[in-house]
Amino acid sequence: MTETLMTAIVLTLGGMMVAAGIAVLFVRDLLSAIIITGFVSLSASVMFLLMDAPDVAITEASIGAVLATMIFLWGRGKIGDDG
Amino acid sequence: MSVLSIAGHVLLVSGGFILFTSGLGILRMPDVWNRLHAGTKATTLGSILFLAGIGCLQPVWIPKLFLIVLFIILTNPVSGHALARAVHMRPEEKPDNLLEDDLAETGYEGGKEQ
Amino acid sequence: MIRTLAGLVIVLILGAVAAAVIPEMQMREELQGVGYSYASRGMDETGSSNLVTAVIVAYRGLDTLGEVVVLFCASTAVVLMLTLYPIGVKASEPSRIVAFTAKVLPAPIMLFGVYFIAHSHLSPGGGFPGGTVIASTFLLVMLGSSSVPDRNGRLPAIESLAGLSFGLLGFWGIMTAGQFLNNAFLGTGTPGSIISGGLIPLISIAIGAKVASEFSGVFKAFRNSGGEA
Amino acid sequence: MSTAFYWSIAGTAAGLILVGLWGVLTRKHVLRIALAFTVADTGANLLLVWSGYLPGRTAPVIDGSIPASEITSAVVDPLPQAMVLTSIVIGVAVAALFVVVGVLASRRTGSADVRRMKELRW
Amino acid sequence: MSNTFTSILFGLLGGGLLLAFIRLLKGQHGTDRAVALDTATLISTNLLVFIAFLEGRSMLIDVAMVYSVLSFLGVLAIARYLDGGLR
Repeated sequence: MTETLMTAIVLTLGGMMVAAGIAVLFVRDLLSAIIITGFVSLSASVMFLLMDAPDVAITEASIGAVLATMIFLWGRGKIGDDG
Repeated sequence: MSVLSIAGHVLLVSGGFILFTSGLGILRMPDVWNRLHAGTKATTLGSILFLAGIGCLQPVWIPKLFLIVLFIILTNPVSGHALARAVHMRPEEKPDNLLEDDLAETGYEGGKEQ
Repeated sequence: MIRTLAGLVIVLILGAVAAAVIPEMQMREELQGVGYSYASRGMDETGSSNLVTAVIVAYRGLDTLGEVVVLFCASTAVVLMLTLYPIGVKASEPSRIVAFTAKVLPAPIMLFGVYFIAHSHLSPGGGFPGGTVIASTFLLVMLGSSSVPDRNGRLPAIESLAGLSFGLLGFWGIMTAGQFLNNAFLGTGTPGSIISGGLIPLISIAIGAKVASEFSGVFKAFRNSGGEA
Repeated sequence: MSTAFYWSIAGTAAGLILVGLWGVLTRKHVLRIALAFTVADTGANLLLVWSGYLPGRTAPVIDGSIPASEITSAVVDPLPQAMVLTSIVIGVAVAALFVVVGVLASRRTGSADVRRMKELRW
Repeated sequence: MSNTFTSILFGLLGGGLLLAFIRLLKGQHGTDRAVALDTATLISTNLLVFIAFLEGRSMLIDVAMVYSVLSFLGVLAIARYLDGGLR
C-alpha cells in the first residue's frame, strides 16, 4: 500500500523533473530557465531522500538551491538574454 | 485513539488542505499580486499546522519540528516581502484600481532590469 | 530548426541504447562486494555511525583529498579570471527588512553548518554540506548590502590552513599506524557519542573549512568584480 | 510491487540525462548550455545513487533503530552515495568555471552565441 | 495512521506541488515563476517531513531543516536579482 503511494509520488516528481528539464531548453527568458533549473535540483533532493540517501539530499539541496542559482544569476547579469 | 492522536490527524488534514489551497491559488489567481497572497501567507499557515500535526503524532521530534517552524516563521515573510518588492519593479503589473502607492512616493528605484 | 531535429535524432538513438542497457542492471536483493564489506565492518573499524562519512573520510580519504584539490583548482581559476578581467555593474540598496534579516539570520544558519560538520559521524551531513551551508551565510550577508568592493580578508589563509591540516592529519596516520589517513589510532570510542570515530571529526572540520572558504572566495570575487564601471 | 518504484527512478534519471544532452547539443546561448549541463549532471547523480539502492531498506546511518548484528541486511549501499556526494560539489565548481569562461568569452566576441566563439575551438 | 489517511495527505501535498509546478511552467514573467518556486519549496519541505515521518527515523528531518533554510536563500537571491540588487 505504501509502496503504491511511493510509486505515485515518484512518478509525479519524475514527470515534473523531466518536464522542467524540457522547459529549461524552450522557455524564452533566461531568468525563467534559471528558476526552473532550481526547481529541478530541489525535486532531485526529494528524490534522493526517497532513495534513502539523506547525505546526498542535504548536499543537493544546499548546492542546487543556493550556489548554482547564484552563479547562474551572476552570469545572466553579465551577459543578458541576447545572442 | 487518544486525544493527541485525534488532534494530530485533524491538524495534518487541515494543514495539507491549506497547502493544497495555496497551490491552487498560485495556479488560478489572475495576477502576480494575488498570487503573492496565496504563495506566502497560505503556505506559512499550512506549514505550521502540518508540522504541529506531525509533532502531535511523534512527540519525540518536537524540538527539531519547532526549529523548522521557527525558521519558516522567520524567513517566509522576508522572502515574500522581497518578492513583492521585485514585482513592484515592473510598472506594467500595476493594477488599475490602485489608490495609493507609498513605495513609489518614497522615490525608491532599484536597478532596472537589463 | 534543423539543428534541433538532428539533436533530437541523436538523443533518441542514445535513448534507445539506454533503454536496452539499463534493464540489464538487475535489481539486487543483497549487498555485494565492496558495499557489503563497508557495511559489515565500517562501524567497528572507524567508529562512525554514518557509513557514508566513513567511506568518504576514512576508506576513500585519499580520493577525497584529490577531490578537494580539484575543487581548489576550479575556485582558484574562477577567482583569478575575475581578478584579471573585472567586469562590473552597480547594484542597488536593499530594503530595510532584507538588510535586518541579513544581520540577524547568518548566525543561526552558520550554527546549522557547524552542527552538520561536528555531527558528521553521527547524523546525515558532513564536511561538504556543512561547508556549503556556511558559505551560503556569506551569500546572505552579500544579499543584504549594496555591493562595495572589499579587497582584504583572511579567506586564503583559512583555505590554505584547512588543506594543510588535511594533509598533515593523513601523515599523522602514516607516522603512528603506517597508513595514510588511518583513523583508528586515536581510538574509535563508542559509536553514537560525540567523541568517537577517531580522526573523522577532525578531517570533517578540515574539509568543511576548505569548502566554505573556497565558495566564499568565489562569491567574494563575484561581488568585487562588480565594483567599478 | 516495489519494481515500479525502482524502475521509475531509473527512467527519470535517464530522461534527465537525455534532455540535458539534447540541450547541450542544440542550444546556442552559453548560459543555456550551462543550464542543460547542470540538468544532465543531476540526472547522472540520480542514476548513480539509484544503482546502489536496494528496495525496502533504510539509510546507511546506524542509530538505535537498527540492531548491530543486522546491519548488512538493513541498509542500502553506502559507496555510490559517497561518490555522488563529492560529484555534486565538483559539478557546481565546474559549472562556475563554465559560466565564468562563457562570460569572458562573450565579452570578447560581443555576443553570447557559441557559434561565434571561434577562439575556443580547436 | 491508516492507509487511506496517508494517501489523502500524499494527494493533497502532491496535488499542491503539481499545481504550483504548472504555474512555474506557464507563468508569463520571471516574478510569477519566482512566486511559484517559493510555494513549491515550502510544499516540498512538508513533503520531506512527511516522508521522514513515514520512515520513522528522526535523523531524516535534518534534510527538511536545511531545505527550509536554504530554499529561502535561493528565493531571496532571485528576488534581489529582480530587484536590481545583485549585479
